[in-house]
Amino acid sequence: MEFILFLIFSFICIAAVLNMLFQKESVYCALSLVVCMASLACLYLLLQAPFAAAIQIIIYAGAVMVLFLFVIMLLDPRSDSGSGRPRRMLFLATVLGISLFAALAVFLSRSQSFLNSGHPKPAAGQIGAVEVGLALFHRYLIPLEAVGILILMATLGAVLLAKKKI
Amino acid sequence: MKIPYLLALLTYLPAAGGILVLLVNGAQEKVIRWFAFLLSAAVFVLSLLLVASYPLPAAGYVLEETLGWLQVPQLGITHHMGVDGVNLFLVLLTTFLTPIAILSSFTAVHRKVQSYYALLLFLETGMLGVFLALDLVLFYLFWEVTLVPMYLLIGIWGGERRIYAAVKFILYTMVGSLLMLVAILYLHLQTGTGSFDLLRIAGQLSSGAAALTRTQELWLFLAFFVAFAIKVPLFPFHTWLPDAHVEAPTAGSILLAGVLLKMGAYGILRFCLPLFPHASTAFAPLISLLAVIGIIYGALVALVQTDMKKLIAYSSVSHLGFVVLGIFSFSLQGLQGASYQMLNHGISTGALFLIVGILYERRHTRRIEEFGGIARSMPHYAAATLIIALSSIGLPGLNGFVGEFLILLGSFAKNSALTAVAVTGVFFSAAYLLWMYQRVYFGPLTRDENRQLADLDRREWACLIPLILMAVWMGIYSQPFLQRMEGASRNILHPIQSNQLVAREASPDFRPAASPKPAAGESRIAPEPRSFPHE
Amino acid sequence: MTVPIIYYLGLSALLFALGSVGLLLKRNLLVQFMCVELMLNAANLAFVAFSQGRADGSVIVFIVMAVAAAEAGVGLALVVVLFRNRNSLDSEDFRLMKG
Amino acid sequence: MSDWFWIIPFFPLAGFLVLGLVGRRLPVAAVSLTACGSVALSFVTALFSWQALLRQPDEARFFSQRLFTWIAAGNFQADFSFGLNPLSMVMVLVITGVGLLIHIYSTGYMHGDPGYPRFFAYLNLFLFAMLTLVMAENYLLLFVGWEGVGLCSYLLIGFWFEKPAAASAGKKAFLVNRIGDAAFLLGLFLLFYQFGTLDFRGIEHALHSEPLHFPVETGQIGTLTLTALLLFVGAVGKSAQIPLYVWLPDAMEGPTPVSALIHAATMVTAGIYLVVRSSALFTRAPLAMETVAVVGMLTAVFAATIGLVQRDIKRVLAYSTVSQLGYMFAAVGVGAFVGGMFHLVTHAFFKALLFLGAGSVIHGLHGEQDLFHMGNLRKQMPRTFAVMLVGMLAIAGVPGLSGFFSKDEILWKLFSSGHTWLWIAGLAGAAMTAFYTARLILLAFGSRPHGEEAHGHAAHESPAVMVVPLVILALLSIAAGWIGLPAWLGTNHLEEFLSPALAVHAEGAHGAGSHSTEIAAAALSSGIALLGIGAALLFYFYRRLDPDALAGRFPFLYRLLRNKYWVDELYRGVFVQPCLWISRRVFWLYWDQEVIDGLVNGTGRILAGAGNILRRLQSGSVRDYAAWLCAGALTVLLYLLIV
Repeated sequence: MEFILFLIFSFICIAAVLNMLFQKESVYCALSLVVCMASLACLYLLLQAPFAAAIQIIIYAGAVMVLFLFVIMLLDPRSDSGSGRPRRMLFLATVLGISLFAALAVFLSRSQSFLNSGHPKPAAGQIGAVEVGLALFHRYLIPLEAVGILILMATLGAVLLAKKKI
Repeated sequence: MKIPYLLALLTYLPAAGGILVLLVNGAQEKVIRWFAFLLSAAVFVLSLLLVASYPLPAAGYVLEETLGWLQVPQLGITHHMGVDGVNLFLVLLTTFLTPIAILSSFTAVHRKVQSYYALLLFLETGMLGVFLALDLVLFYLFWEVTLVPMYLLIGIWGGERRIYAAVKFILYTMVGSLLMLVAILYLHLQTGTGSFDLLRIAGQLSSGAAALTRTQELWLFLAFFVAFAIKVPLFPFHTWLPDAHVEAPTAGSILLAGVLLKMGAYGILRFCLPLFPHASTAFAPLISLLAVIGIIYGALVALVQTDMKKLIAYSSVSHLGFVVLGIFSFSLQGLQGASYQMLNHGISTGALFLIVGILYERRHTRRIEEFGGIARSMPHYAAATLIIALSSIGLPGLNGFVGEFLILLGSFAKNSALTAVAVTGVFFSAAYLLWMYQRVYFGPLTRDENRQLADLDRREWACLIPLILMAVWMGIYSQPFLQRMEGASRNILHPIQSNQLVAREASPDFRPAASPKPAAGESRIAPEPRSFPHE
Repeated sequence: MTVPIIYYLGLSALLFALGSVGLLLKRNLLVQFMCVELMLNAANLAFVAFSQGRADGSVIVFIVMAVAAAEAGVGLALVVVLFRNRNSLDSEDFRLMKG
Repeated sequence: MSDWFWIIPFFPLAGFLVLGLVGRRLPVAAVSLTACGSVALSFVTALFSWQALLRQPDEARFFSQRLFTWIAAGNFQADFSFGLNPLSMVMVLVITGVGLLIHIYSTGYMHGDPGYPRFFAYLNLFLFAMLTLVMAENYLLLFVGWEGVGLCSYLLIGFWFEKPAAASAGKKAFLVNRIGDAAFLLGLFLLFYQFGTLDFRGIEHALHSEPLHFPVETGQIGTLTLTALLLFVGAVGKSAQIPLYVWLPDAMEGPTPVSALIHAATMVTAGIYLVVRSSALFTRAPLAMETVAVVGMLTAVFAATIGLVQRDIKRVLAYSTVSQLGYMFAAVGVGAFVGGMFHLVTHAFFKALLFLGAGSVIHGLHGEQDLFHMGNLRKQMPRTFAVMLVGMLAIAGVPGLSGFFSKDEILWKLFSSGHTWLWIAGLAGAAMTAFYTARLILLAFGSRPHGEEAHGHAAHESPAVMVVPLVILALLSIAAGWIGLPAWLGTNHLEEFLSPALAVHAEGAHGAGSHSTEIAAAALSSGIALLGIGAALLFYFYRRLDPDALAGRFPFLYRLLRNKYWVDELYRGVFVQPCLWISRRVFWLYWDQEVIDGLVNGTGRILAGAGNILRRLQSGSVRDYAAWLCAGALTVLLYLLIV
């Protein structure tokens, strides 16, 4: 059962991505990316990580993609006027893509052995907000603070960039 | 009276002067000029003190100085300086030529006078340092220090193609010196003495405590030798010299020809021969061949030059070919002749450049066909040039001959065929100089610009007189120089002869076999002919 | 039975590869941005896949998302500036850095 | 007086220094006084030391004075030391004597020349160098004098340096001498490595005391012969023998007194002095002696043929000098050292006389040197004519005058030592000498044929200061013969004086044949001389035979002689031009510019090129960079996988 769900969602996700790649209109790209992110959220649920799924939907799909759509609407760029990708780039991109995929797959599979060794499997359980909150403020305190500062910087930067007439 | 740290004082005084010149405000050119001149004259007097305190029958290093406070103990670099027969007169040559160079550029240089004289003084420090340093790293340091001022002198105050010439000069020498640096480091590690001191390393090598394998010695010798060969310039590495000389300002080319070229030959004498005797003898035939090619080639190419300075530059290639031939003949006469010829070349070529500079100041051209019949408008100048040209040709009675004769005598025992070819160099040197002299000074006064050229003024005489006097003195009475050099030359030859590398200086093949000592003639014959050479 | 982790990793690799291909193919700056976001998500997926029973995965996801948000913010501001400057979003037009 | 002999060279040196430094400011009279005075002083000292030398016992007949050590390095030692032995005494007397006369003559000849002090400064310097050469105690000091005279001849030939011909003639003289000097140097090295010293007496002593170590190298080129040959090449360069004679005829560009002093009496004889001084060495190398004789006689005949057709009065005398020198070398080559020296002395007198006479003719005609533009000077310049006539008769070998005795002695020695071919050539040479000298006198002084206008009428006799030396020289040319009378006439004083200085067994070549054959040979040679003069009379005085017609019949031969066998052009074409071409095209432009500089600049260009290729990577398109980014990531991954 779980496996079928996994197949469905991963299929949706891949379809969305492919659509994004071949879509001319950037708005549709953005939308297809939202669909992809939603399917990923479901996959997180499958992996018993409801908190991750939640933030995925809220932050990614909700905030970031909306921002994208907002910018797309603001700038209203004409459709991707790609005058046909140069033959060379297309070929290069596909070759790179395939070899990247193969390398990653082999690489990740090789890490399989790492998984089985050591690390006793902890008790299966949902990783909800409680576990994540505990982990955040115990073991990952410093990264948290760092991320906080990072976001502050980002917003300041964004404000400055957009305001000043360059 | 013994001045403490005389050598260090001698080396760094010009640099201090240079800094002082930089501090003075640039406007008062007159003050700067005279200060620079008087300072370099003072340094010359100081170096005379050095000679005075030099005991005659000196064998090893006479005056050694180690500045205790200026060293890097961890790396074993000490500020160790020393004087012996070989570098004593080179130091004197430097301090003798620099004031003349400075005096000669009083009217020649008008742009950025302040930095010009500061650079000349720094150059003098670099040169003195190279000749006095006994620590390998210190030697290398000063070796690089001389490059920078020379580069700037050529680059800023030079002729039209000065940038190309300056860059070529730097690249050529830099490539060589990098090789040398590698060799110095390898040597330091290999001998494991934990110090860069030449004497200790030489001691280790000769005492066999840290023997180098034959291939190591070969490569180390090559690294050192290439660096010095470029500087000398030996035949294949010489093309930087004509460009550098033609584009350098007068004072620059006087010092470049007079002193910088000697650093290469001095390096061979000081480092290559004592440290790597086996490799030196192995390479001697090849190097002697290159030297002789250099002699003939330099002279022939000088024959067809149209620019006077280029002609003199190629003549330097030819003269220094003699010096290298003398060094690698491994005979006492050859070595003595080589170090004597270094001094001669410094004086005669320095004077030749001075003369071309004087003419350049008046006519702003160095092309030979621009001149003709100068002897009519400038008789004194023509006479002075003739004397110097003759000393450069090697007319007996002037300094050039003594050096060349000893070199050829020394190398004749080792390789008579090669020496026979080298002797033709003597003819060619007369050919190109006299042909130049004839085209410039003799012949009818065709161009009217040459008609009312002013003859030598007092300042120019002041530059030329000391050089002419030295040329005549060293030609007639060479004893004071040769005696002081003898000890050091024997030292240098000792490692080569001691391990039977040179066949025990057996009688060369000309002498019939059984040769009892020639019987002592009656008293009236000139001093009894010496017993046959068998050091 | 739980889905073996290798499938998730495979998916994540695929997404990552597709994201990079998109980055290369797309001329529109914004779309290139999205592809980068997609690659980040692929990474997140791998993280979560690896840390099934533990909280670390989600924490990392959380942090990555924060970074992605910051990056998107600044990136888009830049895109706006670029657009205002050249009123075109085609990455080919921005060749000032040509050597 | 014997211990002050070494002052002789320093008088002219002092003269040179005075004239060189302050000469310009001295009045003309003071200049000529110092110049002639210094030479006179050294001549007087020379006479005194000659007397002192005569009083010395035979075996110790030499003085030696060491001044200081010149060069000493390791076992090589060369001192600045002067010495006098009979041989150098003769040379010193000739040099200072003839030198003094020429100095006096040139005060008149050079009168009014702007470079007057400079001329005498150079002349004094020349005498100093020549005296150093002759009085040196070792070969190295001789070499100093050797090159010193070369320098002075360069300065004096190119004295009127405005004339391009004079300047290049001076350069040519110096360079050709320099070729000889290069060989001389090699000879010195060989000498040093054989004997361990360069002192004359040291070497002679080694040769005498160890005959077994220095065997007479008959037939094979041993090191002794090689040394002798090298020294001879040096002598050939200096004394203008084949093939290095080309500079002497051009040296006539210089003032006439210079030609008289340097290119007739003193400098050119240095080569013979060298060979005679190292006679001990040469006698041990018969092969070398042979070459000396053959080269000498070859030059004698060769130069004589060219002399026959020359138009310039000084060129005729120049070729005659080359020819007479050839005779001296021939004599020395067959072992007649005394004969050679005797001819050297007499030649110095009559050749100086002829040159100075020609000088006074030129002076009278205000610089005219072409024989065919002269004529009937007999009436305008009677004294010069008389004196020149004496000189002509002497050189032709008319019996009674000095030329006859010295040349006859040489011819006799050639004949008696069995070199019959050389003897015959010698006779032919003598005939030609008589002919061209007589031709010179007849053309210059004889009357012009059928009114051919010669501006002889404007000539005026030279002043007394020029004529007096001429007269003295004439007397010497006549009297000099008596010092070396042949055996059948009287004692040969020169021989007695010189014999201790020469190699002991030099006299071995006395040759067979009784007095009668000697007299017959003498008669034959004087007959030949008269024949030559007669032929010249026929051509130019009685005009029975027309020289131009003769030239017409052998056009090629005439042109061959006229152009001096095209030797100058040959040298220029074979040596000078290719050497210049090679050094310009091959060495300088190709090797230096292309090859080495090419290499250096080439590396520079290669680096710049590589830089360019890398530059294209920065294509500016963002996606390219992304692509490189991915590629980089990919390679890292692959590396991790593989390793």
